[in-house]
Amino acid sequence: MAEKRLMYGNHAIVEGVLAAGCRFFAGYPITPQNEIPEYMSIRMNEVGGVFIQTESEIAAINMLFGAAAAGKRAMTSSSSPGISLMQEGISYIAGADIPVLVVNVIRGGPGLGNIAPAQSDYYQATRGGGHGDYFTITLAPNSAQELFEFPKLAFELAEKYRNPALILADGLLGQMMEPVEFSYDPVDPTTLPEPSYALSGCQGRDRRVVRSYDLKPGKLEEWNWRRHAKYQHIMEKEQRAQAADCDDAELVIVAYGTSARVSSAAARMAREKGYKVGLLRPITLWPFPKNALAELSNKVEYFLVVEMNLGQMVEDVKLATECKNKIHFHGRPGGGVPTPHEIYEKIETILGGSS
Amino acid sequence: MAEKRLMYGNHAIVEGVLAAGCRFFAGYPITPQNEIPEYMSIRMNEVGGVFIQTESEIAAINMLFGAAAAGKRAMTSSSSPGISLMQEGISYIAGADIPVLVVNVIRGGPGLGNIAPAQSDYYQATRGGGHGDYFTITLAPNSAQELFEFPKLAFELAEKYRNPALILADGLLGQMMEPVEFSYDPVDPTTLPEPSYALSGCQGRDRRVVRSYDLKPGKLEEWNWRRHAKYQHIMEKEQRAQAADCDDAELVIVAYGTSARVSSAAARMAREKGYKVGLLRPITLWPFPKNALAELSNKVEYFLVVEMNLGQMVEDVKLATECKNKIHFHGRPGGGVPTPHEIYEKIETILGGSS
Amino acid sequence: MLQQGSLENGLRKEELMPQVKILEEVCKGCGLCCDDVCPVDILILAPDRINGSGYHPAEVTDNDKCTGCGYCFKICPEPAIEIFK
Amino acid sequence: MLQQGSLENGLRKEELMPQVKILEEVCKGCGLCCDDVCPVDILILAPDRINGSGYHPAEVTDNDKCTGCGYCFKICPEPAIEIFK
Amino acid sequence: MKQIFGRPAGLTDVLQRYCPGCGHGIVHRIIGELLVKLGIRERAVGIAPVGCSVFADEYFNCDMIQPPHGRGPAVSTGIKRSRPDCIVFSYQGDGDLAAIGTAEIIHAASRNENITVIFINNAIFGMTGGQMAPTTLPGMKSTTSVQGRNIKKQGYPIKVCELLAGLDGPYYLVRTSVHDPKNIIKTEKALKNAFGNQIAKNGFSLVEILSMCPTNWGMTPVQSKRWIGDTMMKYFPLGEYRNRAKEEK
Amino acid sequence: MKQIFGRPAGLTDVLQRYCPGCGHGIVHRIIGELLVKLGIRERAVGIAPVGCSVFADEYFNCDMIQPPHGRGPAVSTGIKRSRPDCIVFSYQGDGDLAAIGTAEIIHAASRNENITVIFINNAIFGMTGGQMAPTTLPGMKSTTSVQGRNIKKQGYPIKVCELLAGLDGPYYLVRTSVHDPKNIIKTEKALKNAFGNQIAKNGFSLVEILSMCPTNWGMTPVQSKRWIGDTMMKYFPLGEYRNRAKEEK
Amino acid sequence: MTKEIIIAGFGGQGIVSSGIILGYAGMLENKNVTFFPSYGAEMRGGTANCSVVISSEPVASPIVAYPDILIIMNEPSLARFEPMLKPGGIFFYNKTLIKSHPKRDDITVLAIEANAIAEELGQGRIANMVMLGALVKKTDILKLETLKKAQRERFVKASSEQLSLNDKALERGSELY
Amino acid sequence: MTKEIIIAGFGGQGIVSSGIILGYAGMLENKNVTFFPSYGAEMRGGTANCSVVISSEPVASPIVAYPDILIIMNEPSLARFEPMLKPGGIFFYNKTLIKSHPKRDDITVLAIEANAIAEELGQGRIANMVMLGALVKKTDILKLETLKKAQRERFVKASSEQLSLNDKALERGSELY
Ligand SMILES: Cc1ncc(C[n+]2csc(CCOP(=O)(O)OP(=O)(O)O)c2C)c(N)n1
Ligand SMILES: Cc1ncc(C[n+]2csc(CCOP(=O)(O)OP(=O)(O)O)c2C)c(N)n1
Ligand code: SF4
Ligand code: SF4
Ligand code: SF4
Ligand code: SF4
Ligand code: SF4
Ligand code: SF4
Ligand SMILES: [Mg+2]
Ligand SMILES: [Mg+2]
Repeated sequence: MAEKRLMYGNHAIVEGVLAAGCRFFAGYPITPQNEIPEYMSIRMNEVGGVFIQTESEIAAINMLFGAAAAGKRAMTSSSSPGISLMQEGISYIAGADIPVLVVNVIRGGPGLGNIAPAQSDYYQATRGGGHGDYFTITLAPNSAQELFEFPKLAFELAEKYRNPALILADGLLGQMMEPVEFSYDPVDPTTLPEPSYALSGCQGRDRRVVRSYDLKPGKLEEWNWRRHAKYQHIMEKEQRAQAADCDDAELVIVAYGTSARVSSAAARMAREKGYKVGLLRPITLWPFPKNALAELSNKVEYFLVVEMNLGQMVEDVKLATECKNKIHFHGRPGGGVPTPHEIYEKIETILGGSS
Repeated sequence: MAEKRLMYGNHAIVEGVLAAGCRFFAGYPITPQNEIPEYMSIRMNEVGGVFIQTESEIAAINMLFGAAAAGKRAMTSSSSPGISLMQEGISYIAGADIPVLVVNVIRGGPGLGNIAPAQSDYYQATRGGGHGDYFTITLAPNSAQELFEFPKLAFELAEKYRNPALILADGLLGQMMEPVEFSYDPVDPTTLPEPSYALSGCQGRDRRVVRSYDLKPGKLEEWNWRRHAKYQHIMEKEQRAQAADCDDAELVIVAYGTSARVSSAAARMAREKGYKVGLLRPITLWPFPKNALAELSNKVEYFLVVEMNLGQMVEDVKLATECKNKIHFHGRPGGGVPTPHEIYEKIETILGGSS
Repeated sequence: MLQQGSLENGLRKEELMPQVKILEEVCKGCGLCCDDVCPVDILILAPDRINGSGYHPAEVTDNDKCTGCGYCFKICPEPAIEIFK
Repeated sequence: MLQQGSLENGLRKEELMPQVKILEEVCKGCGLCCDDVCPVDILILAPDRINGSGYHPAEVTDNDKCTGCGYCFKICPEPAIEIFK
Repeated sequence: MKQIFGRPAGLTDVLQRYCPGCGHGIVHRIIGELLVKLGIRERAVGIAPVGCSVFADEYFNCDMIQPPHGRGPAVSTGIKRSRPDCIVFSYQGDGDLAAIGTAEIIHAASRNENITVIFINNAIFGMTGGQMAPTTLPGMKSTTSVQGRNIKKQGYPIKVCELLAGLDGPYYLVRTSVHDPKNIIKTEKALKNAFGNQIAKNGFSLVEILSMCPTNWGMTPVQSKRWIGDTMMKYFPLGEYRNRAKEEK
Repeated sequence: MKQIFGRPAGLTDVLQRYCPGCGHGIVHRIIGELLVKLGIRERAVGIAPVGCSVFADEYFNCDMIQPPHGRGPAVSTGIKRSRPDCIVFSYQGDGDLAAIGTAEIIHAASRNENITVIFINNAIFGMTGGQMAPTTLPGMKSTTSVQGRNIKKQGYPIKVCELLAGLDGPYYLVRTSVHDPKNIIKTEKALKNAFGNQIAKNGFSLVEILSMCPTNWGMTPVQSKRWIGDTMMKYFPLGEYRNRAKEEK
Repeated sequence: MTKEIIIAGFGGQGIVSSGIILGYAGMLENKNVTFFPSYGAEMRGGTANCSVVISSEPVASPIVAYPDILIIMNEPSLARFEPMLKPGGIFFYNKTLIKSHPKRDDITVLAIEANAIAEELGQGRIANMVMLGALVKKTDILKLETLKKAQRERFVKASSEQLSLNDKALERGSELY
Repeated sequence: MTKEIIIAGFGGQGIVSSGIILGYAGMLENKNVTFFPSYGAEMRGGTANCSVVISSEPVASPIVAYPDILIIMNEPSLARFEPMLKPGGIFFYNKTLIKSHPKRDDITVLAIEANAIAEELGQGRIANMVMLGALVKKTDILKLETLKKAQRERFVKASSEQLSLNDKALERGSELY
């Protein structure tokens, strides 16, 4: 077992990104993720990678487009308003089938909102806030350890499917410190093969073109159907979730990221009081872990969705469970973080009658 | 009855916007809606309104923010990539509770895509492509006549609820010509009352502040809950849909805008062949006409969702019908327009077995 | 100067003499007014007094010298200075 | 000039003489090459010929005068001109 | 006894949350005075930026709006065009104006939009904790240039007045500083001109103001004000870069 | 017999879809030649804009990418920084570069990013059908300024070279034209310098090229080329606005 | 009754105007109408075409895939659109400019010397009016008088000579059959 | 076992460092730990506080709402945090700088002359170390030795004198009880 280090979540992301062999970062400061570009500027300098503080988030996402189209692992990070500005760029990158990594350390919204942790960009992440038919692979870590580990996973999935990947964190995950184990050998970027689409000069091969448009009649439609098939495949094969205490549960909490952490304490409290409560934690928000929920929907009566927003995941839970179950919601929008106690009380109200 | 004029859909929007008393337009050219700014530049000059060709869509949405915060009816129009660029701005405007009108004449996506008609920005429009918990009132006209009439409705709803409103059209609606009846008396903008939030100089009153942020603990959460209540209200009260031949229908097509037009021809073909087919046309995409669908879900066995995308509305239909019915989909992404024949064939496959 | 005023115009001393007032609770003890700003050098940060926000506020060592030039006020970011005449 | 070449160097006429070739199907009949570009003014738009795209292509009226300066080529947007020597 | 200097009625009673010695406060005071002196407070609409002075919407005693980061000039345009009688001012930091808002300021200037822009150049991203700004000096340290700004990799600082002077549009462009009373008085005059131009419908005015950020410069307030005089002013020369009023004479 | 002038190997065989007499084609030909002459075709990556020349990705015989409208300089930066050995050029129109892409071009120039920008100034939005561009001349008609650009309402044209010359960053800024052979030859030289600077790792070069858009100017090709000489060049003076290579000598 | 029409030719042959005039006329006769111009990937020049639907019922799709009527003004359009015409459909073509001839035998083919007639009237570019005249005569979806009214709506800014010339071209077209 | 701790005081009093050192030490003893700094709406200066959780189980929320232990370094923080302490919780406060006294009687209150002791050792700013020393002695969530190790990890770039001084302050704190 590798040594552990006590790290800020935002620093853990940086180490994870570097360990994943990424040597290109472009980004624009925004709270609560400033520690990412700040620490990245130092670390990229150390490892000989590229760090660019851009003039805006729009420039950042487009620099990423360039670097990734040139065949390199490339990432940016921002927080909610900055991610909104990237939507056109993300749509292009998805439309050009190029893998990139975008980290969103969500804060309270809408608008300027505040700088407290939130999960209110779930819709944007899972439904593609940009234009056109596309999805982005979306991972929701819930610890500094996962913040370290998910960048590699995200790049691998992104490259496997030639699709942008998102990591959704929040201000709380980014700004807390937790022990992190550097759990795998860092990827040496020079050992990564050159992707088939990489723009690198056409010496010794046919020229390559990266683009998202096609004006020839019917062509763009073909692309979209091909991408549709890819999405269907990802939705079937890449669902990830973590279940705890679900086997005998009467009520299963569905929560990701920070809300999942908090919910786990609530579930513990409930178990102590004799309530049969489990926790299902979606790790991929897109593809949504439908199968796990579908299975549970046959055994469990109640679901309680806990989110730091107004209930954006509720629809996905309903769809996954085919509207069979009673689905409750406990949410804290605008930067509120639920307490285990609150959630426990909600559980009590739901199950109190029934037990 | 007022005289009819044969008009381009894009020109009908302009006349509708002016008839609604709007005297402020800011926008950036993009196909397939260039006729809107072009014609608007001429018409605003005639009526003494403001026309600004902006440096970008970002500038446009923010000029709108200013003009609307100053208490004026203000609008912009664009097409998909341009609307993606407006997402941060729309989130701010929603977060500041300011009414504006944004017209999206959708084209094939994602990315640069093409300039053919599409409906693939449904998710973006109905789930808020920007960050944070918010929704935009979204209208889907299906004729030049509605393109003329909906701007007024949109402004009225936007102002009633202090919320941005969207009109989703597509390249086909924008670029075809159809007779338009100027069906109501134009609103004289000077007769519109000054809204309570309007920034106009604080003479004779307390100063006013328009903003979307609040860093005081808990405050932003309060705002969000207040807005939640507003959204619940809108979702209950403002659903709009048009039903045709649904009373005895075995299968109901659910389609909006251009797909609804095309579907109506398919429904006619199906009826001629003896199939009991109806059409439900959502006019508000958000709030989604759940009630109409919920009612139908008890009478109808099959739903066929027809869209010019990969099936973005399907989830809403499932949710509205509580996953009770068999829901089929026929879609044409990337700028494809379905033909009545195609849809008819789909109906035949679905009902062919059953009848 | 002082005398001139009080003698010739029959005004009371304070009415001619500029009075500098530091709003101690508004002052953040930045010291900008105390550097080389005051032409007669009568402003310092109170060495051992702390206001409610934990700052050493500025204080006037010898108001009588004040010319009323307003420089201290002009450079004060809060502004935590008022000048009367 | 012509004679010089063929006599003195023993080369065949075409080898010295620049040859201007218009790729008629590529030409869009814009006429840029025909305006005041050619120093010896030997390019015109074919008045009554139309190519597959519906354009009147450029044509060379008197190739013998061509100096091979390449101006016509340089201004041709397609480029629909080739010059040989 | 009469107050001859004191909190102007153009500021609200809300105490400012800026750090001790922050230049924003000095500029706020000047604007607060001008709103009253020029008799425009009751028809003014101010635009707060995103930056430390996001809270300007609480401080100026007039109608205020807080738009997205960098978009002040666009929002100003929307207000001014729909209410030409309002006096519209956009208050912006160097991140806001010279990084993310580059396009908006250039085009507002190029349109000669009849607004007043107050541009606080403190050579740093204050609010987010001291990252490099487009105006950070070569060699200057920031949290994203810990070894000092490296012009080879991080490019050159942008001199906003010089840049905008490359446009035909703007009416008035001037750079001042608030690091000492003499320069503060010049800043007062420049801002008065800038508002005056708008009142006279002359068009676009921008006052760039060198301003202390002791916190993120890692200096005391007094060190900061001296640093402006000793170092920053050399890189950003003060003075008028455009004054059509003078040219027209 | 040898071909002395002809389609360069730096262009593909795809026939261009530009209108008759469009200046884009002339510039394409020059770039196509330079890619070969300078021996950089096999390490070049070109960036097509959004505009009439969006199709440049089909025309240049090298690796190409087509990014969002206006973002060429950012995409170029991403490529160049991750593959410093590639020769990266961004081809952009005046809407692309001087309207929506204003921030990106200014910051790439300010960073002295080692790229080559080819800027086609045809004073109009070509692709979308002739709307006013930031470079549309005062009084010039467009589909959004049907009575001619009114500088009072629609602002002044942006002179990109003059604007960028207000920055310390850029290495080479020059304005040329392709309306006659003499100027085309100057354009060839300027573009050669611009690529040469990149090869020599000198930094940012931008060549602004006045270029005909007969279709949206409502002129014949021949009228268009004359209009550049008679009118457009007066407003946009040709010449070098920055040449550090000369300054350094 | 629903008639779906495609008009196709070179840019500059008045394709769009023809379509709009038909649409206007339909509207004046209180029919449901749509007009839809088609944009190719080409920048400018090249071919243009448009769809017009005239119907007693609300028009579903303004894009015509299988026209009842074709008006073909130039050679390339003939090849492209001929296969789309419905069996039994009517094929009008501009014989002056088109050398080939439609191959199908399940359609009615009408070759019209549109440009020749127009030149005869003194103006080549009113060939489209000749075609429209022929159309109303041969099919009777619309009245000649309505077309005359419609062209006046379309060309509000035209000189009265031009308008009369247009009328004449319409008439000449309608006298062909 | 889970201990939830809040440390609060002025910026500059080493609040964040104290929290991180506790976190490090917890980690070194193989516990689950989290540290979370809190940002107010204020720009700079003003008060700072942080949450530390040390537990044998995975830590759910790093934000502490009801602490088991409070370390209070200045006056304003006393009033703010006292009500949040769990009944039976331990309340350490810096008596040198704080004039008032906690009012609750359902908690253990420990008044420590942290600044006085620190000044005695020669450096006011190590008052936080004194408090940490007292903490480990009074509760035994962590060992003094681990804290010593932890502070060396935290201050890797500090001089060895400084590090020994810190050790001394920790010791002095731990000797108080
Ligand atoms: C779209 C977006 N990107 C980034 C931010 C984060 N942000 C807030 S203020 C700021 C920069 C502030 O610097 P400056 O404009 O110089 O103002 P100062 O604080 O120095 O006065 C940034 C990057 C944001 N709020 N929104
Ligand atoms: C975000 C976005 N906004 C607008 C457009 C529409 N658009 C395409 S090209 C163009 C302008 C083209 O003008 P220019 O850059 O001058 O190039 P030209 O066609 O004149 O060569 C515009 C506005 C777009 N594709 N994307
Ligand atoms: S007013 Fe002038 S003289 Fe008086 S204290 Fe202030 S700076 Fe000094
Ligand atoms: S300038 Fe103002 S805040 Fe600063 S020390 Fe003087 S009075 Fe206090
Ligand atoms: S090469 Fe020169 S001389 Fe010959 S045709 Fe061309 S322009 Fe004329
Ligand atoms: S310049 Fe080229 S395209 Fe134009 S007429 Fe001459 S040969 Fe033809
Ligand atoms: S961080 Fe700098 S700019 Fe911001 S308030 Fe503090 S001193 Fe002022
Ligand atoms: S529209 Fe203008 S720029 Fe575009 S291809 Fe035609 S002539 Fe060239
Ligand atoms: Mg700043
Ligand atoms: Mg252009």
